[in-house]
Amino acid sequence: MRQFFAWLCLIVLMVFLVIGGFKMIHPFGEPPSAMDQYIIDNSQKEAGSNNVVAAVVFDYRGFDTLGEATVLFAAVTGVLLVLRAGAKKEEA
Amino acid sequence: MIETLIRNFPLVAAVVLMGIGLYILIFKRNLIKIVMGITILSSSVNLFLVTLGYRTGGIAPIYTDAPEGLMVLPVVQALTLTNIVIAVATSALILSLVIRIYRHTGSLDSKKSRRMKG
Amino acid sequence: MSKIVRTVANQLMLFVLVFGLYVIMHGHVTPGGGFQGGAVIASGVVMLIVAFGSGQIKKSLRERRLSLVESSGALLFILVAFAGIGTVFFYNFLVGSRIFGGIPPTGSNPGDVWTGGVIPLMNLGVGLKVIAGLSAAVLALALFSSGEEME
Amino acid sequence: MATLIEHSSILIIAVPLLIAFLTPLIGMASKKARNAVVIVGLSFVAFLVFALARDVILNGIHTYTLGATSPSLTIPEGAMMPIRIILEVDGVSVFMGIVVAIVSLVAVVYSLSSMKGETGQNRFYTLLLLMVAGAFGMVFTGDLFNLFVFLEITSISGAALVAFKTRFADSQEGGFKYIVVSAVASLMVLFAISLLYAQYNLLNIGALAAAMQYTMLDRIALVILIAAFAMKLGGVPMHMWLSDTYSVAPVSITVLLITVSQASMYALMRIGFILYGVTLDLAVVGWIIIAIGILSMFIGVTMAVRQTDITRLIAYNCVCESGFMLVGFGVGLAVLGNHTALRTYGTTAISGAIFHMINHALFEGLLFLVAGAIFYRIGTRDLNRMGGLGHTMKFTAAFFLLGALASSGLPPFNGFASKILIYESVYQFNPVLTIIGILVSIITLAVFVKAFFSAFTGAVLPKYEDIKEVPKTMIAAMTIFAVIIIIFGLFPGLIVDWIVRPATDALVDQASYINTIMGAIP
Repeated sequence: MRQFFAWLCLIVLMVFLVIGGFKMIHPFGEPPSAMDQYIIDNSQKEAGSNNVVAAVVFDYRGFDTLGEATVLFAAVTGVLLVLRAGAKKEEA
Repeated sequence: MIETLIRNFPLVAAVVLMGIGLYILIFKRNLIKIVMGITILSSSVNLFLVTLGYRTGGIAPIYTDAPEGLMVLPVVQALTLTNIVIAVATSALILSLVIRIYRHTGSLDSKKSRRMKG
Repeated sequence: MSKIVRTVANQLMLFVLVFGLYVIMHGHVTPGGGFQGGAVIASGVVMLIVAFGSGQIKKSLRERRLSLVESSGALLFILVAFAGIGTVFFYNFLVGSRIFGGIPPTGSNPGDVWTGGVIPLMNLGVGLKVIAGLSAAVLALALFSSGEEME
Repeated sequence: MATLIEHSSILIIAVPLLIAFLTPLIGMASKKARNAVVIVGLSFVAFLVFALARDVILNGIHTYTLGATSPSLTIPEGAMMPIRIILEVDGVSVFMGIVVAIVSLVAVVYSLSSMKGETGQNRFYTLLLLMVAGAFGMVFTGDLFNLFVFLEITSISGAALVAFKTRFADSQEGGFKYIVVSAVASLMVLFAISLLYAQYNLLNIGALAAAMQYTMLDRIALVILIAAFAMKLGGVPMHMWLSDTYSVAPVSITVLLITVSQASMYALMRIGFILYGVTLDLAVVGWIIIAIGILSMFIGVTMAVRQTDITRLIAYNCVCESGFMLVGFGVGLAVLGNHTALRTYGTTAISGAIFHMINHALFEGLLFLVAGAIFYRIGTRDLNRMGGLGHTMKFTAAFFLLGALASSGLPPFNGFASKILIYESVYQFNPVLTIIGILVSIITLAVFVKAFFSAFTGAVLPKYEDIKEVPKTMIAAMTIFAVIIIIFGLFPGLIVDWIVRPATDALVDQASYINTIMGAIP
């Protein structure tokens, strides 16, 4: 029963996504690009960077990158926390 | 129909990858396989994102010695970069938890290790 | 691992370091950046762990030092972001100044490292963070699964 | 002061991050200095939150464009849409900010003594600060992808903290479940965001709302977003992870986890009311959310009845209480397009739900802290092995009773104040929902009364005769919650006027949210 339900969900989701992918997303290779074109045109002037992706990563969307660095910091801290020595093993 | 399918091939690939990832997450009980499922799921989202930014015949959005032509969209590439790093971080943390669970229970089967019942 | 592998790994590490630093410091001109270059150098560390064994590497890469480098990288990043707060947080205040202040000509050009404003500094901070962070995580996983403990 | 307020929204997020990066360095030198820095930093942040809240309530929505030449320059010259990440702080955001600020301070104060003697404290505080920064980021950001990044920060640091007690296998499994659920939920969120990006080439919430066409693809994105955030906040079909996680984490972390769930609920509401707004099939979406809410109430309370583990009991009560909020929001969403209904009872329902959010964080937080205090002294969470603790742990017993009564919605506590708002407005929408709500509240009361009697009353068990009251800082942390609960219970009208009403107005006013971003451009 549970298996059947899970399969049903999965298939319905996939069908939806495929229909969405085919019919409604812009044709492959021709995206709407108002925001991105602005960045491509202005990254050299505003951020002084030849690499537009670097300009997006560190200037236009720098806050995301700060978050991303924080995620990595948190994960490394978490790994070292979880695998730390000195925690005595007792059965719960 | 077939023609649209071929035209949108990267989107189909992303959806298929997503299906594989969800299948693993729902039906597999091995903890390492669950980690694999999450990684595949995040790869599918990455593929989907990069696909969205492609322009036919576009070049990489870097002006250093750039040839003539339209550039592909840079924002999705930045988003993908962010998501890749997040996926690395997530899988590192999950793997360390799996190692700990394995040390405690001696098993990677989620049914066996799941002692807590609601 | 055998002596041949260890010697080759030793020699290769130099090139890995040079390439990684190149990728980090040229992030604003060519493909690459802090995350990518950091991952390159961290994979070099993984190579050393495979060649020499995690116990050996632990002696030279102390967890304390790795934490120190990681925190300083993250601090460099956020402090550069804070430095722009005279205008706005994350403002690229170095464009047009003496340090990395060059503005490249619009359109295709050969590329100049001395551009990008705060981007190279942030790349450096992120690079340090990623090197130390990924090395520490991999080392901890390797040590723990081989039965030794970190710290 | 004016500059401080101008930059306050970013400082509230960046200062905890800065301290989090500093904590490992300071902690190497001195533990006391580290604790002092953490507390002072969070107090400073709390001060900024209150200053910002005052400013937002008086002067309207506060925006902050990161990296632009001026904080209020949302759209650069020559562009038609926002390019950079914008923090947009309106009434709901500051309301959630206040919740996070209060709860994080209490969690740190409580941790000072409950974590004493554990290894890895430097990393504990680092991750705690990261989690607080992530929660602030989630509620302040006006950018969808930024929301996703902060969601990931909270879930990764949260999972590591849930697994903090490495000597118990249970906590590792709790952490594992939490991170698997969070990772799947946030990947789904990212997928939905990319669907929206594919159509409009925008990531800003306000700009997206202005451009929203409500096509089929938007509907798919909406379904995925609702499912993902409902999963993250423990709504019923996906609630299985919640009790396993909440019951094994250190309690100060559980209190923060509740806040993070609230932030997910906030994100759900931001998406429902602001991003989609009146373009939605309001009744359908509203009823979906009401259905999740009713199921959560019902299943949460029935599962709570059969628990013998005190923390699991409270965790199921959390599921049940979040059902109340979902019902309130669902009713508000269902009548959003209908002006008379919205004015007569819709806004009241939303106010009740918003007010219940802060009350929920307070009383569930208090209950978890009490459970943690009991565990700290006697080392078990099993209700059957407790008894007579009220004779020695008088404060703890009183706090438990207070939290339990507030949670079951008895006057004169804060739970009553918010639940009555939900009851009376929902009654006008559909009386059956109110009846279910009242029934659930009564069962909740029964559950807590049973738990109270088996833990605190009766003869003192011989093995617990020399149990002492918990340390002073733990009492202090619980007292903060208790005092706020009593104040909110005694003067609900004041609180509703000060912070809840502006939050409600902000939530139903999609136009001003969009106009703040899009500004002069028609």
